[in-house]
Amino acid sequence: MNSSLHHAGAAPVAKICGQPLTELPADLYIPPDALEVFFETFQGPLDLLLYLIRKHNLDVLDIPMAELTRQYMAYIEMMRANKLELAAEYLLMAAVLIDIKSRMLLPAPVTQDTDEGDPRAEIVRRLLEYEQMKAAAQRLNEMPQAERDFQLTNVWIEEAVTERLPEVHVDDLRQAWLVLMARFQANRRHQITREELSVREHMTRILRLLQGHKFVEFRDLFSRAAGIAELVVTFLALLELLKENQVEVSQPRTFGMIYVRPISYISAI
Amino acid sequence: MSGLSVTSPPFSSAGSAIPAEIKRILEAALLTSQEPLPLPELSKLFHGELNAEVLRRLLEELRTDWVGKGVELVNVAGGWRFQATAEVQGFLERLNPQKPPRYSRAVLETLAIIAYRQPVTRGDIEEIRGVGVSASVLKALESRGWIAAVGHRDVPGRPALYATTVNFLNDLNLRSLEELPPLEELDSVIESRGIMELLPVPEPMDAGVTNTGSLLRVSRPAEN
Amino acid sequence: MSGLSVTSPPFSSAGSAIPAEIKRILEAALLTSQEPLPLPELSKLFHGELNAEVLRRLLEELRTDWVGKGVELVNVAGGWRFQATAEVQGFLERLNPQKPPRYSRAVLETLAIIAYRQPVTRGDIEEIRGVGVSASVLKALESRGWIAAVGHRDVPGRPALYATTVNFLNDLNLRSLEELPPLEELDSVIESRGIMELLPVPEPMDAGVTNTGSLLRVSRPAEN
Repeated sequence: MNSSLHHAGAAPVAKICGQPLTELPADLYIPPDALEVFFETFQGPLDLLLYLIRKHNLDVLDIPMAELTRQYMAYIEMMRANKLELAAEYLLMAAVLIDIKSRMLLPAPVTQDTDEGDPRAEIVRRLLEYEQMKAAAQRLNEMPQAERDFQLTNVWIEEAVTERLPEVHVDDLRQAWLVLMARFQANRRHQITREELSVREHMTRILRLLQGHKFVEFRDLFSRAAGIAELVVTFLALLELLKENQVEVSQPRTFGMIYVRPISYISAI
Repeated sequence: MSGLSVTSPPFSSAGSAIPAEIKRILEAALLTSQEPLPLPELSKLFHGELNAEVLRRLLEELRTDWVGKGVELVNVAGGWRFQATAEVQGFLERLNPQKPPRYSRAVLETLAIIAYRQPVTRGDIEEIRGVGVSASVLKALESRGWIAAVGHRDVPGRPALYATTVNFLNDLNLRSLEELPPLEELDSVIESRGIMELLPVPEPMDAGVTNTGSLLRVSRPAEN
Repeated sequence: MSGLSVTSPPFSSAGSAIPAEIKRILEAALLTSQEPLPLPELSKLFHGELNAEVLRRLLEELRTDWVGKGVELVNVAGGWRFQATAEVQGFLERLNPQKPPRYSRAVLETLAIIAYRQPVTRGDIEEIRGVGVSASVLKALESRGWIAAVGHRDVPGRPALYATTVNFLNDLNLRSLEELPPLEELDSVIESRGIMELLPVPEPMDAGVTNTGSLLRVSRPAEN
């Protein structure tokens, strides 16, 4: 510890910046305009401290606090002298430095192990961690980045060359039907009769079977694999078609073949 | 000339540039560009040291190189660009399934009527819907292969009778029409709540919103 | 189902799919995609009928096919993608001479802290940097899609916890955070760097001169 500490040691925090500035940093002859620019290059007090440590070739693991504090305060004072606005962090750091410095002036605690009691430990840790992140930031920035350092492929793709067809789910049909029923009933006060769907289905099947034929043999309308229920439904469908005048059924001879003819075919002739 | 030295051998002098190298650069530029690149733009890649003639020939070669791939080099109004071929298009669309369009309510209702009441004539459909059915509605369903005329009703005018097709069943994942939601259930849904509730508001003719809304209503258990 | 019928022969059944066809489709998908495509996504191209094993093998083949071209197939955190090689970068930059904006040191340091210490709050970042972190810094990284709030720390004020995204890894050509350059050991941090390199004087330091320098180094092929 040298003599320059002598008056600073007892300086209350409030007086930090009133601390006499013994010398301007010799290397820092910068016109005031440039000073601000220069100062802005620092990301904060930690950054400034790292700069000072390096510039004065100080050992970060054994920081001469008096020297560092003096350097730091010189910059702060310069900023103030030039009426440049100073972020609060800088003032706070000044307080921290002076606090450390003053604690180092106190006689070492008699009983404690020396290392852990070093008042600089925390600031050193922070400086190192920040330096580590600075280095990491720089290396991240050096890594190739998409768009900046390499381009991604971007081949044109024609939108919707193939027309996309609407999809319909049975629920859509159910819903549509529901709405229809509701509307129908509201409008007509007329009951839509419930009907076995399967009869309708078989009516369609029979009509389709008949399509393009002059006639179809009655028994060909019934699938051989069909169960009784289906046979009945098919028969009902046939009766329904007869009733609706869709088909004509004939049996030229008693107990002979029965023919089913589509009316549409007949009348189309 | 100095600019060319950014990368190594091929362009140390323009004369000695190897066509394969040029093509490689053209290819990379065209594959990465957001826009079609016209010749003057492409020539910037080589600081204008290649004339249009040479460039065009190399582009043609490149086009040939890519024949048979899923991506092709084409010359459109704005210049040259790579684009996916029509052939792979169908596959690529599987990656970004845009929301499929929806049928209008007219189409859905018509389809429902045909599905549940088949075979029906257009007149039947109109009667149930209470409004006219435009030819385009039936056309849409026919060209989709979901309905077909299966005969004619023997009344004046001999109107076509429509029914659903096997295709319809396949596309809706049904094995038979009997797998459609049964009507009884629907009736009970209607009875269990006010009819008015089910009636959609005036109708924004596209299927979407009202359906979704009322679909939700349907799926709510009928407690009262 | 109907989807398969979009295009014709090769995939009528999965078994009969020809590897060359699959590769052609993979290639087209990867060349047209804006984002890296992970295996599950790629398998959608074939309706999931190809297992990951097969896909991976074909992708490796495809990667080999492209070796020596101006565009390469790479595998990053988000999946597979094509990108221009560093070698052609110098040429491609001639088409777009404006340099993309560079990030300030504040942004880069914030990014580094989030990348290496995630998840962190804004307070954590400020503590390490020793200065306040403006909202615009976080905004810049968020809008680039490199960081995202992933939760809240359970302390008064419930500050957001930030972490890097898959997008960040993709854009840096990484497959996982483990591929980030390792942090320098704390005690070697300062000694390992020359003093001169670290002197910021007296240029407007915003993005950092050293950084610009290193960018050039990256894109220029190592000739010596």
